Amino acid sequence: MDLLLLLLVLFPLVSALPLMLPIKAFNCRHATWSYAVLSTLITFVISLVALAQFDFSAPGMQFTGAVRWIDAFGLTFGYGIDSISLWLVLLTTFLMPVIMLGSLSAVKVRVREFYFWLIVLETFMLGTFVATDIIFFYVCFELTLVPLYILIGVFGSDNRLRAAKIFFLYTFTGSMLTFAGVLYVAWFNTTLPVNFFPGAGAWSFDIQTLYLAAASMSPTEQGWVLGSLLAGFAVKVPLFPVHTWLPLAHTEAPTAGSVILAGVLLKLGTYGLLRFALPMCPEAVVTFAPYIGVFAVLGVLVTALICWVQTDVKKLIAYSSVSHLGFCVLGLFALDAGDTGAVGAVMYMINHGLSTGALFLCVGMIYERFHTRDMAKMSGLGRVIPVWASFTVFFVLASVGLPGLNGFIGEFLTLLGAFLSPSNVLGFEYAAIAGVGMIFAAIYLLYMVGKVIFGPLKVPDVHNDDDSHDLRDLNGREIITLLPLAAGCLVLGLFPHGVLTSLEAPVGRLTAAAKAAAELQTVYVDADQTPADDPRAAELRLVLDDRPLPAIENTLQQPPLKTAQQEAER
Amino acid sequence: MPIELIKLVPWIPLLGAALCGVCCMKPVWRKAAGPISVLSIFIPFLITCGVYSAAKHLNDTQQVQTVYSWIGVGEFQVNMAYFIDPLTMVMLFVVTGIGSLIATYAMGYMKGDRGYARFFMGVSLFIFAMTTLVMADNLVLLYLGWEGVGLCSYLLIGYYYDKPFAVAAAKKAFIVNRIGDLGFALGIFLTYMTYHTVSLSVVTDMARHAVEQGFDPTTADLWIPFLLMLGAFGKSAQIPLHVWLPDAMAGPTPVSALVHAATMVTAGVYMIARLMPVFQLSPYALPTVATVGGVTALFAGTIALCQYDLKKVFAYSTVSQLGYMFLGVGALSTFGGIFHLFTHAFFKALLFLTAGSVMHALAGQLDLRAMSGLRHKMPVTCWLMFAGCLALAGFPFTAGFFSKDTILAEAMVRGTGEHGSTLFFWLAIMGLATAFLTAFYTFRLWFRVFMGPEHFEMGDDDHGADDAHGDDHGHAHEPHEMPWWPMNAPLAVLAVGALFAGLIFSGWMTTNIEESTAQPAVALNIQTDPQTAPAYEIIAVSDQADTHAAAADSHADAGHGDDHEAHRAHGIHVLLKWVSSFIALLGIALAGYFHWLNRPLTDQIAKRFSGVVEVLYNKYYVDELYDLTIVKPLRRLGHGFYLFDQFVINGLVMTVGYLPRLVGWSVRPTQSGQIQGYGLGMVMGMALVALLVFKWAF
Amino acid sequence: MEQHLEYALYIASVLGAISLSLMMPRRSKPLRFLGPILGAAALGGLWLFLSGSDFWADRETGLSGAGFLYYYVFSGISIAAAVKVITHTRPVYAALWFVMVVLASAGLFIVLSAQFMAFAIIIIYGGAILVTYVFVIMLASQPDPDGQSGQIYDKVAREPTMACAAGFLLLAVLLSLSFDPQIAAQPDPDNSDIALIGSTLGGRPIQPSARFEYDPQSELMVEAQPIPTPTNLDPARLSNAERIGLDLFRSHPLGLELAGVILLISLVGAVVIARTKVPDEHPPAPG
Amino acid sequence: MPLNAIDSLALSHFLLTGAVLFCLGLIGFISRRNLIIMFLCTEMMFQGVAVSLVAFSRFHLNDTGQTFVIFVLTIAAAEAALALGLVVLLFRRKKTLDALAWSDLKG
Repeated sequence: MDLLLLLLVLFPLVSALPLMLPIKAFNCRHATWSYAVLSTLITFVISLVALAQFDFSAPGMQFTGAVRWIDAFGLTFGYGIDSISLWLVLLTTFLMPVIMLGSLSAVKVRVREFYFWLIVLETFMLGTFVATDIIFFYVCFELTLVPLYILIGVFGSDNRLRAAKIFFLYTFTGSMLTFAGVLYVAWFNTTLPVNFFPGAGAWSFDIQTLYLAAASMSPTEQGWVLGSLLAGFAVKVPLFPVHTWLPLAHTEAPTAGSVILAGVLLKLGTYGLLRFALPMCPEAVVTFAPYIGVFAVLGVLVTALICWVQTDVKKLIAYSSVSHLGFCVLGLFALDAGDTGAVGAVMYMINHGLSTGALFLCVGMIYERFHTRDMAKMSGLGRVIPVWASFTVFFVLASVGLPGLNGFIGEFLTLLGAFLSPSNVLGFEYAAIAGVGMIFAAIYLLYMVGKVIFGPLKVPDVHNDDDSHDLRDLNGREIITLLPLAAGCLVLGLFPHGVLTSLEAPVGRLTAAAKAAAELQTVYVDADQTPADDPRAAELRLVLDDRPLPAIENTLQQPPLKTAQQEAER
Repeated sequence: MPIELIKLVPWIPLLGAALCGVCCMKPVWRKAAGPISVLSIFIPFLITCGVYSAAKHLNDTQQVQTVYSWIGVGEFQVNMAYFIDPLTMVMLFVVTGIGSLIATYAMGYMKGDRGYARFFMGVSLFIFAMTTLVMADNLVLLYLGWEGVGLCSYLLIGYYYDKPFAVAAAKKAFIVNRIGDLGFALGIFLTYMTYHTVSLSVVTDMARHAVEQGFDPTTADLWIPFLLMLGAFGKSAQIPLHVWLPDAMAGPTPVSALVHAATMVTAGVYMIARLMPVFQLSPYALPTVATVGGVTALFAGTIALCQYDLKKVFAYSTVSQLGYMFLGVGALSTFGGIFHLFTHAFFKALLFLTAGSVMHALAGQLDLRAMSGLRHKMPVTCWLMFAGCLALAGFPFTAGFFSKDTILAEAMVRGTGEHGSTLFFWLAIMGLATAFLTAFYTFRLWFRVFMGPEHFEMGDDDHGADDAHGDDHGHAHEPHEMPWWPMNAPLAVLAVGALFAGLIFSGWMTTNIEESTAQPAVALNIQTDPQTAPAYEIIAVSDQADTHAAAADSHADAGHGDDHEAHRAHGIHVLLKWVSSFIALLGIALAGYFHWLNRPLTDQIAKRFSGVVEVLYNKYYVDELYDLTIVKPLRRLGHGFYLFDQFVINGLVMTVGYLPRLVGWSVRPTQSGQIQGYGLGMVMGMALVALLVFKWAF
Repeated sequence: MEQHLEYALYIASVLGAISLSLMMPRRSKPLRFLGPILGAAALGGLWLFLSGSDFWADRETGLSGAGFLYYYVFSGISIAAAVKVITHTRPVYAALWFVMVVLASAGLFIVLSAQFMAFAIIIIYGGAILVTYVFVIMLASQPDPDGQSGQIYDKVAREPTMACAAGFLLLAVLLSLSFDPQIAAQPDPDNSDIALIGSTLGGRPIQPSARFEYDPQSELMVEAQPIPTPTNLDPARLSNAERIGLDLFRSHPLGLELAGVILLISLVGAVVIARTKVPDEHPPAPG
Repeated sequence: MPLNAIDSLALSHFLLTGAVLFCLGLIGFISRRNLIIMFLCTEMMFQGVAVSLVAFSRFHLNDTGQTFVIFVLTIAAAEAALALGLVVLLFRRKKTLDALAWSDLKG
């Protein structure tokens, strides 16, 4: 049992506690802030240690361990990371200090609570990414709602209570259904014969076990499970028709909340889809991918056009998140042979976290100065605050998907994946239509840049900390806040090869079953009725039914126990 | 010089851009940005010169210089790798050579401007993107350059960012380019799907092989060129995506010269030339390219006739000349297209820069009607521009004459003879008409500006520079000649190029293009039946050596190995030389008559045909058409979607959210708040439970 | 079980419900006089039915005939008094009627040979608790609003009909359960407290007797016996109070302790509540 | 006379009395508006329970039932002390004993 991840996850929680103790020093805003920055920085260092010790060549989860919880129901806090989790963990730990840095001047009242909840939120986000036990994942997934609910509801802008409530109820309702699906799979596992595979026939929420259990589900059951998973994850992503909570929550949330929401929390949805939906219900994924793809494409286009008519900068960026994550979902469900789409989607998660998070920070800095985000009230700010303008333009370009910056990699790969996707899954038409979203992205983001940064100078009333009314460009702290993000955008744009390569194997393991199902479906409409004499089909069936995952790879010496008995059951 | 040095070519400008960015930070450092930028462009030029000789004798493995692995997922591997062949070298010469000259000029032109360092950062970044574009070994890297130049174009057009029209123009340029880029990206996807690689060298080799083996184009083969073509049309401002280029003149003039005349806009031509075999795979692709090119040439030429804005005239002229280049590559004459690209870079850069000088001298005045007879005030500029005009008009033995002639002749060769295609014949005729128009509008401009009675009105600003304009503040009162260094000296070099590049480099270009991998893979035979759509009958080139042995001016026909054909082609070339010389002279003469000697008559004619003039002046109302059919509906759609989102989708969600509240509301009266009410409920519940458990369960 | 008995129970419950709802304090009280009649008829009818049915004609009930007579008397008094408690419009009278309930219950206890309990409830309920109630009633008494006797909230009950219906529904269910021989509890010899005490005597088993029967005369011999200790205990020779004490301390020591704690807490709580300053929601009118 | 157990029928009679007392107390608690009477009614419910418990005690011939009555008495005493204290408190607050005056939890 490796304690590194445990340390990583628990450190923020433990370090947040002193903030709630009656310590006099924390009554000073700067002291609290410094403590929060330090705490998140240490977490970041711990995650860097994990990166340094991570063995990219080894398959499967690393640094695994488990804390027993309720044995009777097989509940454990199992943890471990593969490279997908690793990069997302790094994204989280990287964003947190940046967010802390950016929050000094944004929050002036109830400072302790603010940083307390932010740091607690980090624990839950990390917990979500390192969980190898689906209940652990789910618990953390739900618990992320609580700190954010408080962050929005207490520290948000005018309409915060309504936004917080809608945010909570919306996502919570969806994830309840997800929980039902998860429970169903776990229950299904208990109905399997005990000697079917290790872990069968008993209560267990271990992801690997549930993968194997789900392999025995009929396509109909898979469809229902997929539906329930989608109910939670699609809301979180958010996929097109269930996105309406996001603009509201983003607009009302404090800057830090927006950044975390866009940077990490939305990725929980796509991460969940990748980690659970694809391997657990491959045949259903293949069946429903075209419809999901339609919604993703619709989301890309419709929300992009909606962005264009916004007057609130933050709302514009919030809607752009919906649009962007449409690409991500498109990539996830591309199921192309080379995993271009899915790898691109993971890359997209990371990139979107960086660039959109940075854009929210930029907007927050403007809001701090003017206490307005109305585009009609400001114009030509490039002249008076050029440093801010440069950063904003940079991040806008990253967001637009300019090659050489990070946004491009994800966008290109997801679209390529969709283009190469088998015709029964997505196909090139999805890529072609979603590609129009690239144009729209340029339209609305440059529209924003043109309105806010360029054009004749128009400055709203300035509100400074010290009641002076002269407009100041970014100070050193704010520059230090944005610089790491800019560097991240540039580095990931120019040197993504390492990340991409490391993602290939784990993503491949997660999509293998769905890809096999897709290929089988192209030949045999009913994947279960494959003739025995087709070697390729047999090979694919093996992949589909055995889910070549680490647990299996390790136990491949034992012949698979799939038997006629099981076939009869199906 | 070791060939590996070529890897440095894009990165030095990038470094320069970064340094310029640093220079932005303090006003004191700003002055350093110009020299840094010029150096960062000039050093790659030197490297290019050094590597040039070595580049001719590369073997296959050396042709691709890999820096590092960029993107890699499974089979999809994209390297930061450069592909070196003579075509690339030619492009590099143009980009870095012309680039350094223009940057040098800009040092003077932008002097004292507030955004001096920002400007040069953009220029250096542009050179990075452009060199990456021309050196890219694969389509994705090319796409990086492609979008990169688009970005720099955006930033540089929007250089005067407090002017709304500049911002709008910049946005328009980027977005229109993006439309093309989408096509390009889809083309890349389809290419990868078809060839399982995006490496240019491999793709062209495979395509050439397919062509040579007698091809049977698949659907993908038919589509790839059309998708890529869309990108080329966007970048090179061809119909229907030409609308951004004239607006792009809102940027500083050196930008117009560098980005929107000499280099970036020719990227489309370069790309088609580079991927010529891929385009040949689709029998409809190249005729489409040629048609669009020819039509654009004529179309833009007519618009240029009636523009009064100095830079707009040159902008439409650029669109028109780019049309020529497309016609050239469309007629399978990569040589013609690239040669024209090469010469065009010289004279169009020269023309823009001299126009910039005029503008600089007149404090931002660009209206032709507000200036006249400036030859005494600005003699050097006058004659430098004259050289450029001659070249653009295709005056015999100037640079433009040779290249334009090659293109028209090639088109005519396609269009005549026993396999002649009527399409190409008419395209050639259109080209000739455009040549006449070109000569006319070019000299209309020159005569208007420099000849006739001296008269000028100063502009209301000095090209956007603010009060920091410093030492040459006085020029706002009287037009004056530009200083030799750093402004007129580079122009002189360009002028020499404009006049003599055709003569000097014709042979050099020929050999280079001959050796380039981008040459057409096959010779073509036009089907005799004029009724059917122009489709090529492909005859495989059996012997590569034949191509090398072929005569320079009819190289494309060499595949025939047919003396008669070669003879016919040679005849057409000679004939075309005469015809186009005559046309150019006629155009110049007419322009002289109407716009120098007898201006009132011109005005009368213009008044009589005011409707036509109006249409031409308003660029055939294409902008308005797009606005009406695309922009406004889209925006309305956006509003509609927003409302839909707010009310329908959100309304549905809220309805679902209100259901529990509704239930709660309906049972709310039961919660009277009186403990006795709850007691009553409890009693009934107890009785019911007792009944259920004890009575009915038994 | 006979269906007749069940129907009789139901009918009696319905009649009781009607009578009580007639008697409850209301604004207008039509047919109020019918209430006691109906109630008495219901109760009496039920008893008559029970005594008249052959269902228990020749059975040894364990209660003598006099015992049954006393039962009817005390039961009737307690029920009637209970009805008065809940229907009387003057709180003081209600409290006094409750004393009557307690006394009648004590009579029932004596019938059941629980002498200690009988006196205990008279002392505790009739004495201590009821006196407290009367105190509070006096403390919280208000001047009559308009010269009439009693407050409006004493004179008008809240939803009496519904309350009667619900209460008698529960009563019907309870009665039908308690008269159902299939469900009714059966005596369990092994559950007698000899076994219970024996099991809690710390490993010193006492010879259990299947039924302890003791002769009241034998109690006279107690003086010749040594003082009972756990070792020589014979429950059959102990008085009711002694046995309860023994049972309390032997079988329910934890419960006893907890009861003590609860009393202490309520003591503290009562003090705290009494000391709480209450903001007056109806400040006296100025001047 | 030896003390013998009563049979189930006699038990039922006592249970009837207990149930009637209990239900009457319940009805009183539910329908009377005077807080003091409401608590008085709860005492009456206790009384009903006590009758039942003692009857069971005789039925089973053990003393646990009676012991429980002692506990019931204890609770009743504690409840009376607290409840009456609260009643006085509430009375001091609103100058009325009407239970309907206290409906702050109204939904």
